[in-house]
Amino acid sequence: MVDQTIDGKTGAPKRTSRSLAAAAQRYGVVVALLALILFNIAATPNFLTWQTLNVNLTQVCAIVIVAVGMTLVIAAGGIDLSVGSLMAIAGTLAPLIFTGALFHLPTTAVGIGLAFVLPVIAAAILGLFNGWLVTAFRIQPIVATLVLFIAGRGIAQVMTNGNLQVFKEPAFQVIGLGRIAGIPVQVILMAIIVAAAAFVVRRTLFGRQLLAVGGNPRAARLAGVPARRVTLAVYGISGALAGLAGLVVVARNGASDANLVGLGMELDAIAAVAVGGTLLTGGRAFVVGTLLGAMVIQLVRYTLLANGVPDAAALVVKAGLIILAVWIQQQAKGE
Amino acid sequence: MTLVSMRGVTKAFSGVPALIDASLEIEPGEVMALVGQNGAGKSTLIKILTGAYRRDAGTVTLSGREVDFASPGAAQDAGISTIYQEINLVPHRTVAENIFLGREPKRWGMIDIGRMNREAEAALARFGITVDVRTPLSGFNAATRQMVAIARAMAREARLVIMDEATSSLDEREVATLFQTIRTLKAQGVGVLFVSHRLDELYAVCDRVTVMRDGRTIGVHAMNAVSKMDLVTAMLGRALAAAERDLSASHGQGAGAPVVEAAHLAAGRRVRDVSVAVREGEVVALAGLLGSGRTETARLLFGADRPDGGRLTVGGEERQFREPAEAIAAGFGFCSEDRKVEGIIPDMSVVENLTLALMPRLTKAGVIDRAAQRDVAETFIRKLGVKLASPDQKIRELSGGNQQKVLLARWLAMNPKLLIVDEPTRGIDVGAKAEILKLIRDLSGQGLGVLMISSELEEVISLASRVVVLSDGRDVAELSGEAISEHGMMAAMAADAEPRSGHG
Amino acid sequence: QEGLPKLEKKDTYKVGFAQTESNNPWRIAQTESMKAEAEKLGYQLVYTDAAGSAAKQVADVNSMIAQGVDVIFLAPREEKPLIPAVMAAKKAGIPVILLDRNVDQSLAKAGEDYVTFIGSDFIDEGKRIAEWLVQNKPDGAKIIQLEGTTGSSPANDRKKGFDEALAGKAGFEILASQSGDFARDKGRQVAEALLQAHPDADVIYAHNDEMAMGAIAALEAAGKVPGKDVLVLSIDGGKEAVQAVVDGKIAAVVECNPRFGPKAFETLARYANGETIEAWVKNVDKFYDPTNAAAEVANAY
Amino acid sequence: MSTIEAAAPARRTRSPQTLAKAGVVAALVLLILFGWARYDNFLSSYNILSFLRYNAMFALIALGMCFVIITGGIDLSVGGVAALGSVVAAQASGYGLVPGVAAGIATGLAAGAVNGVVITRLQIAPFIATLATMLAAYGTALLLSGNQSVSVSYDTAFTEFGQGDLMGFPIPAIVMIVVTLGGWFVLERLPTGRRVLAVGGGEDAARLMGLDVERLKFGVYAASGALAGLAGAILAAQFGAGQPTEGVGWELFAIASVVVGGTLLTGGVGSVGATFAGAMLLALLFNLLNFENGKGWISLSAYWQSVIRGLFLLAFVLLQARIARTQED
Ligand SMILES: Nc1ncnc2c1ncn2[C@@H]1O[C@H](COP(=O)(O)OP(=O)(O)OP(=O)(O)O)[C@@H](O)[C@H]1O
Ligand SMILES: Nc1ncnc2c1ncn2[C@@H]1O[C@H](COP(=O)(O)OP(=O)(O)OP(=O)(O)O)[C@@H](O)[C@H]1O
Ligand SMILES: [Mg+2]
Ligand SMILES: [Mg+2]
Repeated sequence: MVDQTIDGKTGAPKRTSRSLAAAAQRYGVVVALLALILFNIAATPNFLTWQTLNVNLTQVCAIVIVAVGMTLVIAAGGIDLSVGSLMAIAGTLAPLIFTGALFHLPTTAVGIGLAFVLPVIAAAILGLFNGWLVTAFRIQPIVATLVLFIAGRGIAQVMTNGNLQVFKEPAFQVIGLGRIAGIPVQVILMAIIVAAAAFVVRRTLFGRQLLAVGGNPRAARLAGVPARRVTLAVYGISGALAGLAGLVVVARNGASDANLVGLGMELDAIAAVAVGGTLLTGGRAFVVGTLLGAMVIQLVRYTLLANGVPDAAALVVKAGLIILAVWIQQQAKGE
Repeated sequence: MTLVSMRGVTKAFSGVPALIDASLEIEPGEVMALVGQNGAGKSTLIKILTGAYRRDAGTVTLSGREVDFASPGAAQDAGISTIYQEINLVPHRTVAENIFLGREPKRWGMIDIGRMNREAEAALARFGITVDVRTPLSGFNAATRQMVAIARAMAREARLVIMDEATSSLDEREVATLFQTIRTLKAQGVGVLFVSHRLDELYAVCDRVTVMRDGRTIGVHAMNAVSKMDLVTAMLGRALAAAERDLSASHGQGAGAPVVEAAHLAAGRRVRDVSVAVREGEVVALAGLLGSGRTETARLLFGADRPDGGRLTVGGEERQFREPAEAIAAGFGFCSEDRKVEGIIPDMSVVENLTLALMPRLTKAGVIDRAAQRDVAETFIRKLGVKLASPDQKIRELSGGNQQKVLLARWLAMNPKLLIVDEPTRGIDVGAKAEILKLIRDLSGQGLGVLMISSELEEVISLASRVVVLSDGRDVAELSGEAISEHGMMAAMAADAEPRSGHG
Repeated sequence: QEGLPKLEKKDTYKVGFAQTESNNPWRIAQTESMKAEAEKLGYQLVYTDAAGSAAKQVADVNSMIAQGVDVIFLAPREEKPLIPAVMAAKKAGIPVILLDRNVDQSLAKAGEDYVTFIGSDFIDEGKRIAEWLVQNKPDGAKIIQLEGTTGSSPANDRKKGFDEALAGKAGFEILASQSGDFARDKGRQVAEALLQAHPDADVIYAHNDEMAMGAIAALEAAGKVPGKDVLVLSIDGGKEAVQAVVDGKIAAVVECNPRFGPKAFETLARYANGETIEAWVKNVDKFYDPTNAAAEVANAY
Repeated sequence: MSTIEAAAPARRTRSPQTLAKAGVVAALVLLILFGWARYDNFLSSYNILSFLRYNAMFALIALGMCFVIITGGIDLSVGGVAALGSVVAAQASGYGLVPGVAAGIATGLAAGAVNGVVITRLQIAPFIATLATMLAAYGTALLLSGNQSVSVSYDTAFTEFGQGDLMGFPIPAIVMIVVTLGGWFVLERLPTGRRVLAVGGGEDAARLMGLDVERLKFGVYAASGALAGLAGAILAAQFGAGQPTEGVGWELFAIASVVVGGTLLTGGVGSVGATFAGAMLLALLFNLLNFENGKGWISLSAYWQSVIRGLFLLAFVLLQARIARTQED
């Protein structure tokens, strides 16, 4: 039979085929990751240690957190170039808040609390601004987010006149340096975000709607999907996650540099999304793939560093590996 | 010599066979019909012939020479001109460019724009269409775009012209013009492959018919030697049940309370003044010529576009829908005429597409109830006889007609109060069409209000209890009862200038 | 000084300052210093920022020429690509004073094409830190080098001076040398990876303070004690770094003072007075190590 | 035979693109007038000529980007390719002007061809493919140059290509004008141009209409690469050095120019003239900011400049969106 009509008697629904397909999608990036790990075990000195894992996990956190938001934006048919600048804004705001430079603080604890919340909210609002440009004026996402890509970092720099803020505030730096049961807080944060986003995409109405908007916005709207609201929300989430990543980065360094926090992050995040198997054309999202994609990129960077590949050559190798990883990923999908 | 001969053609999509040992033969100067249920493999066979898909096995010969086209371009160069099922043109480019893309008239290597426009105008004039060929195609409606695609195919010297459901968005006048052209081609010795689900058309223009079922070619008949009934039976593999055949049952009485009343709707240049009401249990048809504003009226009712003026009363309350979501919440459903652009989410599965509008009702605290979702999907897949490999298949892998069924199911699953259907049976095979029309009638019998737009008068006659005729964005007549006849409607549509009949 | 445009003596000048970039504390301090000095003297400062592009810096200088400034302070991003800017100013009759980096001497000469170069010697900075290391760790060292932005001249020169001074010295081995982009976060990440691959390293040499601070964070995260297990060496000598020397976290740092304002404007005044300016107005850079850091920390920029 | 009257635009309206084009030109004129009124020497021949000399590179890159974006793609590699082109051109400059420039163009062409192959053969999204090429181009440039600027040869006429004049007009500006006119001709008058537009309007449709989509796409990436290589040669000649670290952010400048010129990033429409005007507009903004800094006693910091540039872009795309919107109704 060419086609089969599923009816109650003959056609038991193939429940597994979807998760199998999903597994196959991820297969490519897993292959790439395993190959890298094997290569490192053979070639890189002292690779198989907990500290290596620790170093790589903590270094990949910020990219993953941003890339999860980017995955959602891309799945909804957009792209967000402003993430790096939003990181800078959040990262600049936080120390301004807990040092009391911005407004008077009743107690330090309040300051710390606000320093976690307000910058993320600010970044989320700027993300919503991106979404507003995209939905209300139908400005294309690359251009809409280019505005904050350019102006956002300027805003962060203006806030401190470009100056570095150095601080030592253990209660705040928990987010970058703390550990719970020996696991770095930022890694836990990353795991929670990935798990939550994966759940949202696969199991919730919002996830379904964002994929519909990314797959065919006109059809989605006619099917009653609140396309504008979904798009707004997605950019807001991306902004908030970028803000959070900004906090992690400055906390980790005990210093906030509006000029550099998140610089180039948009490209790293987009690359992670692509290596993870999410098409840049929208309509599909593989959150776990993004996690693995970011790890591939991180591990490539680590491998090149640890093996003393000169920076210039490393750029060439990295370029080749990104193409290779995306290609493997597509082959695995059978496309 | 035989013009085209395809033998033993086999094709599978990721393991699922779409064609199994299919064959097709066309003689020069012959109009060959290709029929089969939705998903039988007609479009796939055509795409293999034109090099859009590569076959897994089989031979194709053109005028006796074996060919294997690597791309549609290669087939075109070999003299095969094709109108694909989903209109494939470039919306941002002008009409003239669309007609001549790939073989623009040149002078000294440059495009001769003046000549291109003149020739494009002439090519369209053959079909009685006068448009400004310098404007982008995207401004035109489906029917005009279809005519542009036809003009494109005809404007090129060809040995073989393929028309995959080229008539599905045309009304009778344009179809008649098209047939005229086909006869001219035939006289010139050009072969024509003609796919259509409207069987009457086949008898009007075709010489022979090839019947496909489930990916196989199951028979070739001379057109005048096979009865409609036999053809249907061959396609479906069974006889059409009496109830399905009988579409001329009594018109519903439309006794219920009004579901929606629109008064003096206006929007832009397309809708100037339209009043229409639908009551519970009533099927109202919007009739009119191409571009008369039917689709636009439907979109206004559904909140897909904003009206400039007029009133909308829903369940006795005046409403203004800003978004389709609000209309849906009020119990409306709308099945668009353009399934590719406004219907399917191509990369989503059939289940997800089918339940998209219903989804908010299938969630608890934002989390999807997957069992309920699957139940709904399976129920409707069964009810409408959607042919597919698995409900988790991507909808874009389904044949056109089966996609249409899934989209109808999307709205039927909502259990709406008012269903607006724009060309609901476009591209649907006879068996399924009968099922769908019957379903609509049954549902209206249970109190559903239906507003339907159809270019097939037969459908309108068999279903509608009232017909509102539009012309140039105004309602110019309302017919009911005995007045709903082919003759009555044609007369009302043609007589734009006549004073409006007393209503609204 | 033949061929050099003259500078008239006036009460106030319209002065151009073509900055390279403003994305690091050092540059920001330099700009601040120039602005403050101009304000103090009541001069009008036309400030441009080339955002790290040598080409844009030339265009910036051209727009200054178009605006008719009296004199141009140029902090050239690179040695060769800024030559056209120097020549264009000369042709327009505007004297140019170079700050902190020089231009290629085979193509343009101080005293001929531009007034003078004020600044330190990046190669010398690398050399001084290497010499300190050889003196204080005579038994040799296993070194990780955190380079500045690949292709930038301070990175190239600080590496060159350091590598050359150590060449041939027995026991001194550079295990790894990678770019940390002059940035704290990147420096930390690179140091983390390199320390993992080379646990035997006992010296980290960073091309600027920011990366040195990143390296200290990496060491602490890896459970090592900076100053004890691993010596950290740096260049720039900002306050944070000198304080780190006091705290024992940085072993030694060469100063590279960004406060060019006073000396730059003083040179301008001398030139306007008709004095002959030497080809290289050398900045005297301090050297901080545990012996003097505590005393000097208050003076660090 | 019955005649069906146009079922669409009855009155011949000007398309949104035409209006956007008019918008960008109007904005350009306004900015120039503003500069003329506010600043001394703004319209001095010195400023105009050095402005054109410097911005020729950006106009060339924006032109290549325009073609790429018309096909619905994007080319992030232009900055890196220009840097690489400048290094190679500088290294070849000892053989003379023509070999130097040719080497730069050929290098860019090769990089563009790599983009084209990766995108059409490996089916990798342009964003990712060209991102990788950007990294690789910078890496190669650094490797070839030993991490340093490469001096051009002053023994040959090579530097004339960037620093010379022809009848008192900067040579890079002449190159820019000639190439832009050529681009306009290809897009508007040659079948190839129309086909490129068709590919952007709908790839599947274009393929079914018999166009060789792969070849056209390959062509635009190769062309974009070649133009970036040419810009690199100008860079080397104008500043006397091949610069492996130059070009950062050029791709965004080019994309913004194309967009300000009213081209949709989704492909299918685009105008060479408007792109050129867009590039000039954005470049003018930098020039104006430099003049503004010369006005006040307290200069605008670089940070405020980026905020202002962002706001300007915002204002402009909002204006374009408004134009597009009013046209729809
Ligand atoms: N790209 C594809 N991927 C997977 N399956 C496909 C693809 N294209 C077609 N099919 C499958 O091949 C079968 C034949 O489809 P085809 O489009 O040829 O049918 P058709 O006879 O033209 O039907 P219709 O009358 O509805 O147009 C269908 O089962 C369809 O699901
Ligand atoms: N301003 C517009 N720009 C682009 N497309 C439009 C515009 N207005 C209407 N359309 C499209 O043109 C088509 C014609 O719609 P209209 O309601 O005028 O005709 P109709 O009577 O439904 O004709 P048809 O038989 O072709 O469906 C619709 O598909 C509509 O979406
Ligand atoms: Mg079909
Ligand atoms: Mg219609």
